[in-house]
Amino acid sequence: MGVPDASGDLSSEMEVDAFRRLFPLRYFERHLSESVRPDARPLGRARDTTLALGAVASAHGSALAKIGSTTMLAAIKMEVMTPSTESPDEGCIAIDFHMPPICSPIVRPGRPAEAAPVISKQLSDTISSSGMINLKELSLVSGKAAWIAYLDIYCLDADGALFDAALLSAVAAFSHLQIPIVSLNDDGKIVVILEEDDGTKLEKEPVNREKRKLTLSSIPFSLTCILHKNYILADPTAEEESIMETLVTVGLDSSSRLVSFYKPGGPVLAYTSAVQDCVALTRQRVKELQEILDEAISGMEID
Amino acid sequence: MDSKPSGSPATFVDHLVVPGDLVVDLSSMTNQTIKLGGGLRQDCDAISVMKAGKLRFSKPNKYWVETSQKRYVPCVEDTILGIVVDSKADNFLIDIKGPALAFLPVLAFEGGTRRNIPKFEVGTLLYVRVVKANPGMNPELSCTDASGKAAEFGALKDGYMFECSTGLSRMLLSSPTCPVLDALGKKLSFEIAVGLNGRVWVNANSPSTVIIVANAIMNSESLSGVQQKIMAEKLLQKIQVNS
Amino acid sequence: MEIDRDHGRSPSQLRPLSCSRNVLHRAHGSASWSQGETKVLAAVYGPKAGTKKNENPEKACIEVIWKPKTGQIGKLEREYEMILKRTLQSICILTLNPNTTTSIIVQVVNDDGALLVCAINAACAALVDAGIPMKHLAVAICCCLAESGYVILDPTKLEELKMRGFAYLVFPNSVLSVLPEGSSLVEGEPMENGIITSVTHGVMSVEEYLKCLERGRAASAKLSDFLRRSLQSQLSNDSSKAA
Amino acid sequence: MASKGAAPSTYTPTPTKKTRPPIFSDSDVDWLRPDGRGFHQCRPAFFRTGAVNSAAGSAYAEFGNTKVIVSVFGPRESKKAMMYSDVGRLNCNVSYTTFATPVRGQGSDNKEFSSMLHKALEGAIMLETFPKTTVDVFALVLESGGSDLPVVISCASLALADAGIMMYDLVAGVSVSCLGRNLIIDPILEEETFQDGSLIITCMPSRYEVTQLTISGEWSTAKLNEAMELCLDACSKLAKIMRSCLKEAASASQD
Amino acid sequence: MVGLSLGEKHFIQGGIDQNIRSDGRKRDTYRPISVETGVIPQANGSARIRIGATEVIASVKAELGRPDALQPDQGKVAIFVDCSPVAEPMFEGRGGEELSTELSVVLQHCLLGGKSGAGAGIDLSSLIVAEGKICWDLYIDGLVISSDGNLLDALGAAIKAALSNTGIPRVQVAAGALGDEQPEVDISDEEFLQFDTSGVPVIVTLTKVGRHYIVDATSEEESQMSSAVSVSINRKGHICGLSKRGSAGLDPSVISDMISVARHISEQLINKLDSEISAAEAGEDEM
Repeated sequence: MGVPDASGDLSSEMEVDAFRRLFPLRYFERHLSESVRPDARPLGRARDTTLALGAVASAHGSALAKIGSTTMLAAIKMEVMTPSTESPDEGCIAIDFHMPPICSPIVRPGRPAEAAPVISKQLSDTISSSGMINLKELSLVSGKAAWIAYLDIYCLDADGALFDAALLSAVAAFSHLQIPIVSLNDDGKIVVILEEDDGTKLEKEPVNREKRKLTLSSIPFSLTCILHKNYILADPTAEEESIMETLVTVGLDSSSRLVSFYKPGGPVLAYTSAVQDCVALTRQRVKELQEILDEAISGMEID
Repeated sequence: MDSKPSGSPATFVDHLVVPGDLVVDLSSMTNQTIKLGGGLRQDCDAISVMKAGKLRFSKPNKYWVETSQKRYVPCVEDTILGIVVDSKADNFLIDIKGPALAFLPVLAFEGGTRRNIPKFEVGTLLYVRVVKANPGMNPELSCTDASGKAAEFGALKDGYMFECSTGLSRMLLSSPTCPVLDALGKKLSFEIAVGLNGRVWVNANSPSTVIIVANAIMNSESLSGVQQKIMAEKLLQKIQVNS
Repeated sequence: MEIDRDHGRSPSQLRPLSCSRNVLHRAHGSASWSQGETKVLAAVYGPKAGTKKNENPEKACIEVIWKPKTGQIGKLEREYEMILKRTLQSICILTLNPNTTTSIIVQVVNDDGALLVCAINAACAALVDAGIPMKHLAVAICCCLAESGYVILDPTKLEELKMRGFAYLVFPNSVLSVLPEGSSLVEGEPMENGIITSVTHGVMSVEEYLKCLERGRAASAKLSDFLRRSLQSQLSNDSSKAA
Repeated sequence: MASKGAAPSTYTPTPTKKTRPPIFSDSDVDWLRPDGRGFHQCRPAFFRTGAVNSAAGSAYAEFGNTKVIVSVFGPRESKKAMMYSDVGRLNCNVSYTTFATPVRGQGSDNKEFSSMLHKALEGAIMLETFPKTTVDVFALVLESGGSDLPVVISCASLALADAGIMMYDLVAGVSVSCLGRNLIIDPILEEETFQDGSLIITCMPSRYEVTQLTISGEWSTAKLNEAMELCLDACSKLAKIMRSCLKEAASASQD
Repeated sequence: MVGLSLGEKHFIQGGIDQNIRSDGRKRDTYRPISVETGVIPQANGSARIRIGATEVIASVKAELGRPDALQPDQGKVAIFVDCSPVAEPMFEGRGGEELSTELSVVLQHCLLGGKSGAGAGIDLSSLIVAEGKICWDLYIDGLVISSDGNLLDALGAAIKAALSNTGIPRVQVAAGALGDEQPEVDISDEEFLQFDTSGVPVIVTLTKVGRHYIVDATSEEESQMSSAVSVSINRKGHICGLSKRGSAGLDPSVISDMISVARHISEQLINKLDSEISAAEAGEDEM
């Protein structure tokens, strides 16, 4: 173990940037021992988070979420499908998470990022387990037609805690979702009723006049933490994620139920106390995120 | 099992261990240097196992885990059988069943100079010694012993080579001579070269002898000493009946 | 409230386990693992030279390929691959063979519930068989929450359909140690098994999760006993001959 | 959840009444553009550099509903095993999000635009300043609102400047659509669908050099000259906006 | 690619400066052009064009399809170009893909007009069989067999020749189909309709080497170019498409100048091509 000692001797003479690059772990541990992180955050604090609803005009619901510099753009497009015979009065949600080459130097065109399908899967698992959306609300004509909500999330800037930001943008896009008013035409196809036609003579009765917004019960939020020795670092940046490899993502819904406890391996074992600490940090964070979401929604209503 | 003083690992010696087992506690051992062989690692004060196998101890202070695998991880001073896959200006590239090809410098032969570089066809089987095995580098081989003599190293002509586990090849090399070779050697005359990397080469005057020996060795892969003896004797009886 | 299970199983009773190593001839290490009707075959190839792009060449690289029983791999299988890869990375010692790649191929033979944990157990046994250096073994267990909040372990496919929450947990094997009881404190905490990997589906309260954790931890001791025994029984075949 | 296996065929419900295409007959000169602009009036342009932190340089551009992000990576090692070259390589890629177009698309790469972007930028970059290496320019069209390619090109040149890649000049791109007798600048998606011809110019305004010119549809000489004049004029105005955006970013970072 | 020594480069550039090129041509003369039609019997129309050592084949295949919902009164045309590895070893595998896409895109721009279909060389409304229901889909495929520069002009000419060689079967639509139903059709195998190809433009590429620009550059000359402008011009002298290649920027006034030169040259080229095509057609009929 000669290296850390050697670096310790060198650190006094080395420039900070060089030290950071050569001995990244040592650099971080120095900060951690002072209970601060290189970006001046305390260990348990998440980065500044902003949320903007309605970022994409061509979508039925959309949101732009930023946690630090991690940026996610989520948009929902509603399409009509024939429901399956097992659940004739349920719609469906299809979630896809994309990491286009613009988001990170690691992703190149034609070679999709390894993480993207995994995050897609986690998102649909989390959203379905939380029961946030009642799929029955997406039904139009039982057995004949139902909405399929295509939710596409694009990572515009990847700087750690991708899942947290993606989940935030996804739930925000759902709370912004405005379902178009539609009716059934003679051919059995669903057609949109234009807004300006509303009030004047309608050829057909709309099938979903009352169902323009989804009622979202128990919205899930998540927080990713790094476990390193005895430290717990909330909301890591990409640099932190690459240096300290043990990640724990805790998902809680607004009624504090656990929707996900995700720890894929990592050199550090999670003991019960660490599990409880992570959950406690997430509880706090869920409150913050709920406020941010409420604020964004009320901001929309004023407009 | 002989019990040893001082909270020692005696309890585990000659027992089967699996990765993660802590077998030696250094804090309870005072003023004693110990030597660690393959399959063990030091983690602060604890010596833990990283490969499944039997923990061995050799006086005064050597510990190692005896394992058996299909892949070979090169280790300095091992004698192995390698196959030439390519020859470059300075080195032959040798396949040794390891993660990387090994280099055999063209001068690593007895009295080797630039003028008498040996010519090996691709596919030649060589009996060689590992001289360097550092992580992150290709291992280096030599066809001489430590004093620069050719000893028995070099190309193996004719005969038959087959692969087995590294555990079996180590057993074949153990002393006293292992039961199967002992039994075979009493009745048949043959040449054998065993590489620690799980390769065995056999040669004899008649092809049938080669086949008998090779089969007997391959069959002993998962047999105990006594079973080996019985198996070898049965095989030998068969040919004697036939001839 | 009790839950009726097939064959009169108690809630924390595991299905019959079986494990056999070295089932494939060509693979460098292999194992088949079954829990009741769920059966997974794992094969290990490597270490081979070189790492893939975007991987750290100063460490060994682990690659997991998931082969479903039928059809092509989708998002679910990609997630399984990622979980397996991360889990195995954390139990293997990656610094020992830098710039090498070890491939683990996981073939689902039959899925009757608790597939992911069965695959993790199979992969772990196969790594041992291949002699890949490991920090410790890992045992995986699937805990389920019934509507009533009752925890059952190791569900079948039929039982999975009735459950509202799942926790897939991976623990290190219980440490067999020479250290005296109680002295093994890890940074002030009593030695309890920490979680290597945790994946949950469905909703549960935090207390329920902790309950799962506790039950899983208790069962993991049984599992690691079984794993040790099955590894040892097969090892003893190999090694006893030398004795 | 997400339907597995045989995906059900889905469709986007369309309005009941077919909105007939606005017919711009030759005689009718008085129609209005859907967004109320004059024929020769561009949409307000908004640029911001440094949109993506993890990239060497990046820019975001918004022209009406057209929203584009461009990231620049490098100069970095060439991933394609290429022969030695004493000049750098420029690698461009343009892709669309699935929700960029009114009908949900595949969000795939646009090869045509990628090669056009490459051709438009190539002449402006001092490739000899980074031999043996590659500069990657990746564009993502977040929302397509017409004139996508010129916006991508302008945004990309800004991102290159943000990344500190040496260039002779910024590249500004503007397109003109020909609808009947009229020339309209900076067309929106709806206008592009019914256009009879289009002309895209990308140029380096301070050097007054055209780096790329693409024309489709039938044009008489007079009209062509008029369209080119119009575009070049708009390019130089656009370049002023781009320049001020860069200056703002530079002065902000100095503070 | 072409490997040239410094001396050869100077020789080529010097020749162009003095209006005498290495094969003896002036800056504005084409190499000899030969046209052969009906080279692929299975296609509805085909032609082979040789310009010097450059050789390309174009074929036209017509299939019945459904018109686009946005343009119910028009047929569809698709142009694809493939670069055969026969022409250059570099085109092996995916090597020619980039060039193929580029050529396809430029040809689509030059021949198919604007999005509304206006200014297209081929009258798209003549492809309609039943409005909104059935139309002809034309698949035009170009194949580069031998490449010695000026591929675009050659491909443009080959497509023009192939189109004039194309016969499309006459189609009878059975009456009585209602609503969404697809009407039944009867395809005649005797009566063929010929295309009116007088509106199909030709492509003239002006390659700028040094201070001058030349037509019909060989690949050696192309390796010395700073930029090239391909203009597609129809018989009326209208520009139907334009695309620029090469990294160097051009002054707008130079571009205007190049366009007017191209227009002048296109007149000669169209006449030359028309006579070659009709000669080839006549030759084919005799056989």
